[in-house]
Amino acid sequence: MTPTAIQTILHALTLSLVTGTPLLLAALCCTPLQKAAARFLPCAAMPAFLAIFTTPINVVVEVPWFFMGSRMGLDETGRIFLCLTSFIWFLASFSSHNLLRKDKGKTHYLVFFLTAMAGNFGLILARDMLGYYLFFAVMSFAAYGLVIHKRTADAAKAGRIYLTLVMIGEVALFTALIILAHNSGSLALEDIAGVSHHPLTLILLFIGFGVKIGALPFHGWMVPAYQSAPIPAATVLAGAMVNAGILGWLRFLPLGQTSSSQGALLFVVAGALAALYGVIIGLSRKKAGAILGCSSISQMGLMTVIFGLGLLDYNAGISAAPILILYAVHHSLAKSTLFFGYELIERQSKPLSHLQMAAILLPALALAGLPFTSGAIAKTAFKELAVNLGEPWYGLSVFFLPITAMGTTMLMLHFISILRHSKSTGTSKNAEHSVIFPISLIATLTIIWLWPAARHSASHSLAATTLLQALWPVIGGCLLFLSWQRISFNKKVPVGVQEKQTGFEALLITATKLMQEKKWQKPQSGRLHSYRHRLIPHLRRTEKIMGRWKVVGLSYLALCLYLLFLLL
Amino acid sequence: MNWGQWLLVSILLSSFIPGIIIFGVPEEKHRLRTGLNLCGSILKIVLILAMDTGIYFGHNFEIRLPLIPGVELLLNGDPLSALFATLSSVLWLLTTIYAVGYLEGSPNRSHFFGYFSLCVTVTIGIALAGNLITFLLFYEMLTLTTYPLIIHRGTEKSLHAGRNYLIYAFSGGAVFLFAVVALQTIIGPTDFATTGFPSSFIDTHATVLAVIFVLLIIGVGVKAALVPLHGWLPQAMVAPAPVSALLHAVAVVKAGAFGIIRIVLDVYGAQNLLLLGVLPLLGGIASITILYGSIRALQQDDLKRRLAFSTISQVSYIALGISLVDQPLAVIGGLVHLVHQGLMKITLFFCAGNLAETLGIHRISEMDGVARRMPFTMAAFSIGALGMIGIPPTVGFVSKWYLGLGGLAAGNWWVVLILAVSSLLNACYFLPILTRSWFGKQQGPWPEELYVGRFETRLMLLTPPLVTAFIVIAAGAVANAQISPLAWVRFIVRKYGL
Amino acid sequence: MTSLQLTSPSWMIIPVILPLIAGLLSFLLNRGIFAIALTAALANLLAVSILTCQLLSYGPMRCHMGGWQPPLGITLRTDGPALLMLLMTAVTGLAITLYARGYFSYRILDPKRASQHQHQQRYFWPLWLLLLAGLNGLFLSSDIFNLYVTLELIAIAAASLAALSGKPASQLASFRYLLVNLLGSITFLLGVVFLYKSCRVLDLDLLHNVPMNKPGISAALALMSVGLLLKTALVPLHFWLPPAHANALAPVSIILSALVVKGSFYLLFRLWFEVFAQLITTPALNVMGTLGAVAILWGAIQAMRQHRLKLMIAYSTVSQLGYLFIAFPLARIDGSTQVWSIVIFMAMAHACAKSAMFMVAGTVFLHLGHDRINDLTGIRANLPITVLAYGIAGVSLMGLPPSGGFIAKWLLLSSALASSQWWWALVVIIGSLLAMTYVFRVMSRFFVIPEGYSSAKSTPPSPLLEWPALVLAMISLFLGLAASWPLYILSTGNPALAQVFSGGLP
Amino acid sequence: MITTLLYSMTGLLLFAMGFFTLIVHSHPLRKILAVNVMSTGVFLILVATAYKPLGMGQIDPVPHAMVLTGIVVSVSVTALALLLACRVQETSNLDLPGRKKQGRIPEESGQ
Repeated sequence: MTPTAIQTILHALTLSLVTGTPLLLAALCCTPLQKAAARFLPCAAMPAFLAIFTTPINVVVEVPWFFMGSRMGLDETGRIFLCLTSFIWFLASFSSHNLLRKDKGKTHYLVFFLTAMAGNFGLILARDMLGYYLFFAVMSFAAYGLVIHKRTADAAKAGRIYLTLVMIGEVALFTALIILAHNSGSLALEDIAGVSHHPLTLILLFIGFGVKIGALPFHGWMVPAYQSAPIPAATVLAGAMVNAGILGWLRFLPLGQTSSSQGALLFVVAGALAALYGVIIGLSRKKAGAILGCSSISQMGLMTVIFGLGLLDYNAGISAAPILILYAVHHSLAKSTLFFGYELIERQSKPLSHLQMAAILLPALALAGLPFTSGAIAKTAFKELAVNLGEPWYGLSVFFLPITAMGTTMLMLHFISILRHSKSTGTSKNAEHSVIFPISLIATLTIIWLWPAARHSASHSLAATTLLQALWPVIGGCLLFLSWQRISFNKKVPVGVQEKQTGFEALLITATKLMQEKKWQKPQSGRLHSYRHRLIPHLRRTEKIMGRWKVVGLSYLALCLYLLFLLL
Repeated sequence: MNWGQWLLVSILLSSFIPGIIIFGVPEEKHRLRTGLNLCGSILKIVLILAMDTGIYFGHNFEIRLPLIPGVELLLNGDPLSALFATLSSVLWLLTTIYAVGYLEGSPNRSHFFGYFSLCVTVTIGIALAGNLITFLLFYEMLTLTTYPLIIHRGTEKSLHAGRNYLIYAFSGGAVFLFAVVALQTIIGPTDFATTGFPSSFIDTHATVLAVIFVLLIIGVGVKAALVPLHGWLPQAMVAPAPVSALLHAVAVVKAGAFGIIRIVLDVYGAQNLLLLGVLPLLGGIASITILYGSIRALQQDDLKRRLAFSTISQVSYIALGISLVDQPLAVIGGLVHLVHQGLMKITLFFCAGNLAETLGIHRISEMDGVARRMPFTMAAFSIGALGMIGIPPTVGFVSKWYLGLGGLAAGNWWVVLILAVSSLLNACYFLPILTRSWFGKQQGPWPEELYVGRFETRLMLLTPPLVTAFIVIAAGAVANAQISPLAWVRFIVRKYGL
Repeated sequence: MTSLQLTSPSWMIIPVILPLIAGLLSFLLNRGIFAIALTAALANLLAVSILTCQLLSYGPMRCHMGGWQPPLGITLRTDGPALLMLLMTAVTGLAITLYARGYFSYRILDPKRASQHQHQQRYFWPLWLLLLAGLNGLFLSSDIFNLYVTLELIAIAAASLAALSGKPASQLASFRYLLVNLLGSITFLLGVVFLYKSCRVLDLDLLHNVPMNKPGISAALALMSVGLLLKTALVPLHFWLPPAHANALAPVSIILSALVVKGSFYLLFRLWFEVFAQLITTPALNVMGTLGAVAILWGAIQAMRQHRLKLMIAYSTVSQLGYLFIAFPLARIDGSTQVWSIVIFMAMAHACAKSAMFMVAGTVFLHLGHDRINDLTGIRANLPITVLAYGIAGVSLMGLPPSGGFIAKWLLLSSALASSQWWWALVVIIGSLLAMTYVFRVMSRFFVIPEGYSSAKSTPPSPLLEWPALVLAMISLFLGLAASWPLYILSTGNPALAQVFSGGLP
Repeated sequence: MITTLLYSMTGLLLFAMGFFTLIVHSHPLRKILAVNVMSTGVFLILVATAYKPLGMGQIDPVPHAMVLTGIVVSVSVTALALLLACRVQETSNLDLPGRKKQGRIPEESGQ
């Protein structure tokens, strides 16, 4: 065997291990070995780290027999996403470990958690459409088990909405993929580049991945799901899995190689609306998980806008792609840190200390774009993009960005105040998990600064004007929040939006009612039956008449004469 | 006779002879009967695999028996028949094991297994039929052999269902006979192997040939349960679970679908049909059936009835794929769904039978939390159901993928639309079952807990669905490998030169 | 048509003489009657087989009885169709003989009924052998007056047999049966008289060469035809058949339904397509076809509504006879090549299947003491072979492949479609669907085994009751698979048919 | 010639009368007689066929043979018919002879 062959095999092995290890552990969890397997839960993400460091960029391993011909590999984007994702999964698995101590539905949780993890890793490694789709589906459906893990009525409802939307997304994605595969004539992701996109494909892809990131009409699942899932699960949903949607867009509508002005408009409008909408509904929520969900809707809306701007033309695409990735990394880290912080209150027996509060405040304000945080860097990059694009985008961004920043600030402060007022329910004083939050926090605060690709934006964000620009919305948000809180706490704002049926649920119920069985049933067979019964006496009578000698004789005669006539 | 002909005959005899012997086996000799059944089915699989190998390497299997001038019986092993025969034989083995467990202790088992074996013999006969007359022969015999199975319970309801089944099936058979004779009067006797008649007939008899095509499709469409000829299928659910499994996954419904494939690909041939322009009709009916079956399935609370309507919907994928005969990808999708649907549906029916047999659960509303009591059964069920929806990497996705690609290649965007809507509808009627059973809370005691033991149910009932569920995933995951249903279907399509 | 002329006594007289002698013997003797009958049936089969071999090697043969040449002498002759009918009669006859033995030796506990059984058996055997002789004579005879005599012989024997059961209903039915047969025979005789008046010949082969230009001949044909139609029970002249067949003893029903009606039909068919072929007009053929179509539908509909098994089977006979007539209008198209094979196949398949069915009905009747269709449940456990025989016979009646009935229907359909007369094909198809309905109405009852039904309740019946039915049913089923053999025999000596088989036997 | 025609016509008339009685009257005995009249009519025609005026050549023996055979057949059949008619009256508890119902076989009498 040549060294290259051995290398290829080694790479294939590493890449398979990335998805294989969680799957294997999931399988083990169904067996009596569950206890041992659960102990190895944090190890499930290890091969992903291994792959990040050993597998060279742009190596593609072909596994032709698997599924419809599978290709795996790591490219630049993939590596970043794998880094990010595996980090969050790793932390979440630690935190799950604690959660599981006294949980009855341990097996279910472990299986779904690990399967979702495998799906998430797999889709990052996939270099063909169907591989992506496969792992995306695995991840989405496995996450359903996480959403409804608590088995409360709320969880069930959240699960139902989630499943409905996931299904819609799957179908849209499936349709889009068929069209893409048909147009490009190949399943490889690389071949999508040159394909001209039909508007329909754009819409379908928007729906397909938009469901995952909670893009506007498909956001319904996010809030209830974050709220009812166990916190580690919500963390991965918010920190890791949402990125699958962004990555999906990047894979199937590669920025810099795709342009569509109509598509851009769709993405920008939907994203901008989501960014505002998330903030508005978030302020009416009373639960920390829900507020984080609303914040995700809003933040993902911003990313949608970035993506939409990237679709404007090729150059915009080339500059938008790294910004989008940057934003995704920033958001994921910050959001998962918030979740880990939120988790503290569920774990520990005493209320949050001031230090802890301050620590949670940091990632929260990072989301709002507080200077010196990752958020500031991301926003600076965003602004630069808008500058490059020129009018009218620049003008709009000047108007738009501060508003969202203010909104996010308000939302985050709302979150903190909710945290402060909520009671601690946990009993644990375990040091092990108290490590998670600091690690995550440190990562949030430092990684972007250390990241070479972001260095340019990072240095720009330190400029005085930028600092000021970033600061005033945060301060404004704080002030607004304080005044709003005064009003709302006095008036006890009714939490109406929360309990209503979502649109999809209402649709589903109506559809089911429409299809009542009774309307479709035909009373035909009964009628036929009675006809038959009415016919029988007639048959009997006719046969009787035909048996009379006179009738027979006459027909005999007639037949004879007729034959005679015919034969003569 | 050469060895190839002996092989064909012994493939048929390997279930026919055990079947005949089983009729004479006394009721209480349980072991002997089971042994006969299993030996027969394993032998059959071995023989069919031998035939498959032969076919792959280009050997021609053929045996003829002339009856009268222009009418001859012809058994012919070609790649297409190998596909169906292999599917039937493998699933037969599993269903036999399942049926042995299912009917443990119930009366009239010799009778049941006798007909069971005959039924499979006939199904294999349909697979191997080399011309329309032989096909018709086995097609009619299939009705005869499945009828006793449907009315096996002997209740008034089952008799009623059986009667309706007969009326539908024989009417279809009669129309088919009429069409076969009419076709033969025009184009003379033809074998499937000739792949379509000379297109000069189109110039002279276009209208008649189109009408005959419609009649032929009606004839086989009854068994394939195309709307509006589907009425018998949901009623036939009164039969015992292994029978339903067999009817839906292997024998009856598939025989109809297989007939459609034969008619389109072999009797008429792609070129002729394109000239006649009747294919959109088939595609349209198939699409309507797909949607109608799904919508009706939504309304059912009885689990088996829901599955029945789902069958109606799913089988028409085959017809849909075949109706785009000039698109190799669509044909691949249709053909491979023949196998895939069988695997998935048999899993679902096995599981439904397990629920009924173990806990007395027949309705979906009784299924809350059942997965905690029967996790393996429900795991298999879930895999089958997800496959039906088309979630990768199950086999269901593979079929849909090819169908969609083929539809686009033909420029028929509506095919993709139908697939999308149908997937959604499938999800609407399968996912609630899954969520209920896995995550629902058990409401009171089970309707009728019939089995309590070491495993969740009898091992003979549990193994077959697990095996088929495994195949559902495995066959999807290795779809592109050298040996897989998809690979074989590609081989078939290459043979047709599409 | 050239045929070998024989003057010396040949095997041909055996099928006529032997049953006659055996019938007389069995009437006179007190013991060993069954042995005599069985010997006669076996010898009959043997003789017919030898005749078949002779036919295949020498072609059609004629034998002048007593050395008298026609027109004065009486001639017997064999050809393809005749031999096939003889074979059919011989095989069915053997099975009937065996079955009748089983039927009459069935152990009946009721002493009154048991003595009645003995009495019936005493008269059954001579009459049956007489009938057999008459039938063989009918198939072999070449003289038209002789044919009248055989018709009367059959009528007398059949009516007496039908009356054997002793029930009031059967007395009435057989009386009517006799009257109808007499009416038919007399009309036939009147036709013969007209014919003789016009042609002065009675031999069928000689008639063939007579110019058919006189109106008397047409009148003769009309009279003879209508007489035979009455005897064949073509709708609307079928009123006598169901009660007569259904109320007779089971072995008798078999004879009447499977064989007797075939005799008169065979004669009618020969007259139309051989002797008077020049006279036949298309409207006349269409009338026959229409009546056949009506018969198929009407008989089947009536069969569907019956509550008794035997009546249902009898009405099924009415329906199946219609198929024979539907072949008439198809004959014009391609000469009579196809039509002969249709008719012969139909007749043979029906004979075997219908005998099997009546045997089943008889066995069931003995077993249960009734034949109400709705109460037939559970029979399967006790009489598995009988039920199987019923099923197979049903398959043949429905014309499902590969039965003989299927081949006949295939030929019917293909000639109907080839001649663009698709409406006949439609009737055939609908007819088989209706047949399915009535066959399976009974079948579904057979399959049900009620709760608590124990199969040990009764003794298993004698194999003589079960196996002949199964064998006959199997023959009707496999007639389709071996279809080339009857066709080969049929085509021997028939130039038109031989053409089809120019390649010889496969 | 006229003789032959006369006899033939009479024979036909007899035949027709017999037929009429057979289908119109229901009494068994009348029916049997009707059939006998019919056969007599046929025999008459047959005999007439054979008739040749004196000296016009040989008489054809065939019709005579036929008539003789026919009479034999007719006698035996009549005997059988009479026997059956008696049995019908013995076994059935229907009305007395001559009544409207008599001789007509009830439909599906076995049920």
